[in-house]
Amino acid sequence: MIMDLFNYWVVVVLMMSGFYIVIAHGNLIKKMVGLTIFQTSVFIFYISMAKVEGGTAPILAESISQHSNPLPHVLILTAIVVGIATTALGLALVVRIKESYGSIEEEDIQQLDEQAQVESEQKTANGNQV
Amino acid sequence: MLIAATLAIFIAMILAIIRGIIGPTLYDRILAVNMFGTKTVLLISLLGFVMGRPEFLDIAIVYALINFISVIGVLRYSDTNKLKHPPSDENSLDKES
Amino acid sequence: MIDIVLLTLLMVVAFAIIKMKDLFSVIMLLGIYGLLSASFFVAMDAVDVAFTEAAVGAGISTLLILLVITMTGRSENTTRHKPLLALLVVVFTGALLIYGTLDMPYFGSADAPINNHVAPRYINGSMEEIGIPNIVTSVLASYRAFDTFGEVVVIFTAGIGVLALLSVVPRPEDSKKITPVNDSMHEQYLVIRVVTKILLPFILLFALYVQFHGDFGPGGGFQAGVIFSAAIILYTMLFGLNTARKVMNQSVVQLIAAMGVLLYACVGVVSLLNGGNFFDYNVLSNDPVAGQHLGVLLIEWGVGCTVASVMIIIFFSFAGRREMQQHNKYVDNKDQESSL
Amino acid sequence: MDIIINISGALCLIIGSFLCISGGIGILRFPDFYTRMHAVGVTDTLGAGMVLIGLMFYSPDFLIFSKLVMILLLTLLIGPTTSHVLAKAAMHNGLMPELAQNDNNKNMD
Amino acid sequence: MISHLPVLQVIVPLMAAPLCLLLKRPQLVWLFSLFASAIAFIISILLLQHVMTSGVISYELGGWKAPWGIEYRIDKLNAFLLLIITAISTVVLIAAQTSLEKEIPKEKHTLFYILYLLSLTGMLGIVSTGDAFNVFVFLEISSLSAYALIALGNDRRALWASYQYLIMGTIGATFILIGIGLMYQMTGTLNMEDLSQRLPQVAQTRTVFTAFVFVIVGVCLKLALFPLHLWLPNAYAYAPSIVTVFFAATATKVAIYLLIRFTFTVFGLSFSFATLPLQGLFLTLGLAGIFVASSAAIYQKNVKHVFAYSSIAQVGYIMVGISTSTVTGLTATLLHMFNHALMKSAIFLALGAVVYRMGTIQLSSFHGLGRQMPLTMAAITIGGLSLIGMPLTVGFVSKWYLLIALIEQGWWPVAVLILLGSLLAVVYVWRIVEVAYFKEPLAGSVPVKEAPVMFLIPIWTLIIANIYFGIDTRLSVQVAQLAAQSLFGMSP
Repeated sequence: MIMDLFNYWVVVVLMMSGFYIVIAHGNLIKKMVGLTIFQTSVFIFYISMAKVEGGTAPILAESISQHSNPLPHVLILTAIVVGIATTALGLALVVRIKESYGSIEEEDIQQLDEQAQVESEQKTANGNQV
Repeated sequence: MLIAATLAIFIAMILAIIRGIIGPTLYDRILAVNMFGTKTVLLISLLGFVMGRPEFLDIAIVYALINFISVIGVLRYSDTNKLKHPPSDENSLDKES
Repeated sequence: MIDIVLLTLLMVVAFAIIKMKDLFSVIMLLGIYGLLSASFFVAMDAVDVAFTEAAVGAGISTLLILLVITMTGRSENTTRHKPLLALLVVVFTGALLIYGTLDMPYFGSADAPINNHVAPRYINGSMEEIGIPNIVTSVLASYRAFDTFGEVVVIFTAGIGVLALLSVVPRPEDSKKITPVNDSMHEQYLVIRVVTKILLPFILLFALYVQFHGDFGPGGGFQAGVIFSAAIILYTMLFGLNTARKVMNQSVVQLIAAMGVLLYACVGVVSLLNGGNFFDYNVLSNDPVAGQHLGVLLIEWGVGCTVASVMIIIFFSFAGRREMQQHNKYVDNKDQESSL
Repeated sequence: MDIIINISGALCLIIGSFLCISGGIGILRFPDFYTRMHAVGVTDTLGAGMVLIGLMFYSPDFLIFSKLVMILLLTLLIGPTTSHVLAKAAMHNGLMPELAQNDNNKNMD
Repeated sequence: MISHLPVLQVIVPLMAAPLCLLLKRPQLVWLFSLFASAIAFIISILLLQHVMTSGVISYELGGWKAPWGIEYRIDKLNAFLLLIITAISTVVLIAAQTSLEKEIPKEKHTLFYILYLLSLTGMLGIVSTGDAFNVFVFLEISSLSAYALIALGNDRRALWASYQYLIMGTIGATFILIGIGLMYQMTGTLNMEDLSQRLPQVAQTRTVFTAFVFVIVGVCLKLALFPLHLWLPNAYAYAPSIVTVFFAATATKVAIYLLIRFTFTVFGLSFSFATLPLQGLFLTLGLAGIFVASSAAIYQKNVKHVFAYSSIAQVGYIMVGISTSTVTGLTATLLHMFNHALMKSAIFLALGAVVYRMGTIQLSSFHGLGRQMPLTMAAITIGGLSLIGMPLTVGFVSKWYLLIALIEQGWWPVAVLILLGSLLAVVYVWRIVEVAYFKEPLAGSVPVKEAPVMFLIPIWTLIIANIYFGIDTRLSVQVAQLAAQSLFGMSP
């Protein structure tokens, strides 16, 4: 039982390390890296379930009878594309955030936002008095 | 024999990963990645023969090409001012380990 | 056995990535992670996936993140954001997943439900119904063609999104000024320029081979598109963005991206007009198998065109943004000097 | 005939494996970047070449053989090029070999 | 051609998107996308009609039979949602060109329309498909275009909001992917209809339980259920006005549709509500969402924030409706989805008109706006009354059905709490009305004119719909009831 499920457990650990990076780290690029790891681990999980003991790649050839399951492969091909699309868009956002905030640390950005909020409120308060 | 060669490649891969993790300079890491890439090419070729379906060597060709392109990319973009003076790489690692 | 070694290595790399503060090293390790997972896919018989993951995970995405790091700085702040709460969430989620694995069919067992309900039809029917030995391609391009269409639209969306976020209006009068800033590399590296020039036609040819060989071995439109764009990216990195832009005109590339999606959709529309369902290739020709062949060929071209051009659009947008930033800095510095 | 092919293939694989491992040890044990690069650059190209040649002996048909040749050519072209660029970039960005640093220190003393 | 309607519904806006890239000229692109959206709207009306008369439509893509190929499956629930989405999208697009003039640089207009159409496509795809993995693909199409659209807002906080949304959305999508993978592993199929037949055989396994939890959590991230709502207020507040209108009216609805589809159809009623304490969980979170979000709405200075928090509160009402797990409760839920789409789109569109004239959306800039922009402010007021649940507006109808459902179950305390929640809505709507009608314009502020006609037409169309469906409830109630009944497996 342990050996039979060992692969899945390792995959779970991989997923969770990616997930941990996403939610625990403040650096926006590191978050994207975490997201990539998280997604890649899910791909590994899908591909693991497609494996059939004694099977080979799902490409027909003479003299081969047992094939691994092709459907998860197809799904993951799609998911990989979705993953790179998300990464590209996220990185584009990071570049723009760096340009307009001057930082890519979550805490700095939140601080800057709060400051801006306070300032704008002060401004409107002053405006009301005038 | 093929299995033995695969094992040898694995050992070389592990050693490369260790170097990639401990650094200490940027170039050591690039070197490790590069070495890891060539080892992956070999591993894929070997795996094809081990598993009895060697017709998928196309993948190994892609690996070789991508490895080349990414190393060039790394060098191209590590060559800018921002990256030229790494933030005291060795010190930070000393602290960690 | 091989898979356990690979998974262990993956775990080591993942933990190292959590620990590292220097983003540059993180990217190097991410490249290794991509290569390792691709090797794992080969060991799990998923050759097509390995093909794609190598080109995307170890190639394109690493390059993109690198490019972004040069714009944003390479070190991570040491302070962390609520690590305890995060750890709690992660441990809980992980425990739930482990709990879920306990009733799973064992790894590699042939009598698991996934291998007995839907999948056998694909394996047994691929040759008679589609006439293509690569089952992954036949499922991808015919049985589940609509998913693949969705995938093409996703990548198209990403291209448009990146364009909307990062596109800069090019100012022709600036192009001369930019040149001295960015073209420092290829003057130094003569050797690599020569080698690249030798390699480029080979890579492009290989991309075409992958495009056409997808029916018989690992490969297909997506992989071919990525390899093609990787070649263009290589060229851009070594010969400068402006030269590359002259070779690959931006609006033409955008046009090709749109045409790829439209080509894919039109195959569906034509089959609709011929009296079949959407993406029913059987009606494309008198002989169903010939129709399937034609349909698969055409949509693979659609995928290849869109993927290649979107990847090029994305890379050009990032590189163009970087160039603009450098140019602004250059101008700022000059202004400061002149004011002094 | 088969035996000769098998033995020579195995021999090539053994040499290749040995070289790969020694390259790996080299990258780990050598003191500074340039020596490490030397270890990897030299052994890698030869090791990879030997493994690929070894595989060629095992290849069942011509297509696979030619693909292996292609990979070999690529490795031979790409390996030295990257080593060259890497060393040049490191030198250009001011990374000094350890021996040179030692010399400098001695001179200062 | 009528049999191909399900796929045309998705394909028309989808093919329009790359065509827009070829057209280039913003004016032309706007007309073209309006045209595409209108066609989608017409198709959805035809589909609803067809479904009401002759039952479920199943469409096999590629001509492959269901568990092997991908199936489009339109029943009453889907058709109802398709109608909501396409109707709102078409009405909103009318105002798009005028609104964009002020908010987005000229050269990005074309890209904006493409992304808008893609987002529409994604939502339609999620709703029409009968395949679990296809849901994920179209979910990503709609999400990716949503991230880009939100980031087009001209405040820099839009970028940060969009990034947060991207992270949360991708985590949600990946969770759904894990859940689908686990389900697939236990049953060997991806088709929802097939899944619903094969899942009961393995319902007792721990794997299916985990799959269920992952799918539900993933969907709840997308639908901004309290306490997973943190990404929503900023994303809505700083996005371009048109985007806010479109997403506030449709995006959460699509996520709720997914929740209903997975709990009621795929996993089945007995599994969802018997093996898990889902009823109590949804009820508690829904109520907590209503109170926390409504109270937060009261203290906001940015009017878009006020209504964004109100959206989270409305999700709370919807969750309470689902948690009853009775036909009446579900009818109330579906009705509220429809009604909420009508009122929120009207309100946010009116806010867009205010932004167009004033350039800002702070509460302080609303001083005396009741006299300067009477038609726009009247629309906001009527929309606000609808939110509160005044009789003669749509808001009243759905709250009424919700209360009936709760009383049927004998949940008196919950009914009282719902009424209390409505009182909170009175407070936050009143703050805006008070400022607009009973305060003098600020000294030194430039007087503004009424909103342009291109704004007033869609705003008042929606407001009239608000009142019409509040008085003549036959159509909406009938469709919602039939859809709810079909989910419970009753034949109408």
